[in-house]
Amino acid sequence: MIDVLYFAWVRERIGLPREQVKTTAKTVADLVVELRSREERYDLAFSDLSALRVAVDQKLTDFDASLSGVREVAFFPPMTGG
Amino acid sequence: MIDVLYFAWVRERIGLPREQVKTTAKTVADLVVELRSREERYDLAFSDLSALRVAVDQKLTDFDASLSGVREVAFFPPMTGG
Amino acid sequence: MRISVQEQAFDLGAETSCFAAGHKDMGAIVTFTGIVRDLPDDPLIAMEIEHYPGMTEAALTEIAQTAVDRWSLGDALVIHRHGRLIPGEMIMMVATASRHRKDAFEAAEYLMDYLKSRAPFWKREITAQGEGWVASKSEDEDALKRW
Amino acid sequence: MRISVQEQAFDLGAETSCFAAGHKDMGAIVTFTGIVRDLPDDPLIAMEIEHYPGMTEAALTEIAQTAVDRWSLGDALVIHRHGRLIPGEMIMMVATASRHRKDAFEAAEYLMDYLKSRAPFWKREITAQGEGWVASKSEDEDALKRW
Repeated sequence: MIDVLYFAWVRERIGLPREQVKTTAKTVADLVVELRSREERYDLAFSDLSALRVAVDQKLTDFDASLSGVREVAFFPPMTGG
Repeated sequence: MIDVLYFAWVRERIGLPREQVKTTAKTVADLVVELRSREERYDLAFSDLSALRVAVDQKLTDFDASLSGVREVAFFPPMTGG
Repeated sequence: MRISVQEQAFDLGAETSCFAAGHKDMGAIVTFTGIVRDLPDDPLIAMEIEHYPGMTEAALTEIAQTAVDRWSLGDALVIHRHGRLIPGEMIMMVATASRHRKDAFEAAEYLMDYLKSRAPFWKREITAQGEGWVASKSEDEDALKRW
Repeated sequence: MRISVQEQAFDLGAETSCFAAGHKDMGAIVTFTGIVRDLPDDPLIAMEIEHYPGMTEAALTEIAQTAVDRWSLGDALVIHRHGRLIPGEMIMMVATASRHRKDAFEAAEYLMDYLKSRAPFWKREITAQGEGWVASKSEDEDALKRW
């Protein structure tokens, strides 16, 4: 089980801030494929990966990052701090 | 008559902060020649012009600046503000 | 080094004064403060800042530690608010203390460039016409190339 | 724009807070503060700052006005002390207000670079071993070439 978190408009499109996902995905990209196949709202939220960023266990990473031993994955748009 | 001011070590070498000078010098450089011929302390203070800066009527300028209509000339080392 | 992610307002004067007073062995202190702009003709009613609790603090700490190491800073401070802010309110501040002004300036600019695009904050603008997420700017991403 | 050449200490917190509060239409505020370094092993007893009354104010005003024009600043503040200061005391501060962080940073750096070598101040260090005028640094003169 992995905690999957969504922020900003990703959260709004998917309609929830976090959920537990049972998955055998090996990478973040695999997880995205699984999520997109669930429902249209997921498919829409992940339709343009270039507009998304991902953090694995609270560290920014890439979509080809491994999920081995991972507890938390977060998807969000590019950050706008400062 | 021109007010001539000295700051920092120029003031210390010459031994006074300001004086009125009666001069027919056309430029700052001419004034420096006149001052150097006065006494050794002046000669010493102005021995290395590259170590000096000059302001005419409170504006930084060069040693070839004209003294026409000028009321105040100041000599000092490179500034160390901030 | 102090990192604070908080909902409540901070006192810029008190924070700046306290930071500087703690670093009398440093010759140069630089601060940057970000404010929700309050423009007479601007339709902005409020700005809402979402963040990623846990990761935010870790990301800010890493960014600040990198700056401290790279510029041999005496200290660094980062305060960043989240929640709902109205025009005129301060969003965040950074402060750097160094022996030399160039290092204090560069480190503060580095902190700001990384805070903009590498700390998990997302801004949402609420106007009379509607609401929307603030888009990231390509110039903010480009700014990172300097470092 | 405010320029102050003064002997008495200033309150960095109050000045910073007041400057920022007056510019809520600007998104970015940068401050720089210079401090007489207070180092445990430093023989420095005091720093004396001489200046050129009349010209100092004019030079600072011109430097600040150039920065305001060049970076379209909302405002700029320069406070510079003269007289005798002890280690740990603040010598001077500048503040800039701009719509964009890059402009606020650059303008503050410009102010500092010009204050260092184009404003008529001269520093003298008093140590247990003796006294001496602080020599200007070639790197400070070089810094002006950037602008």
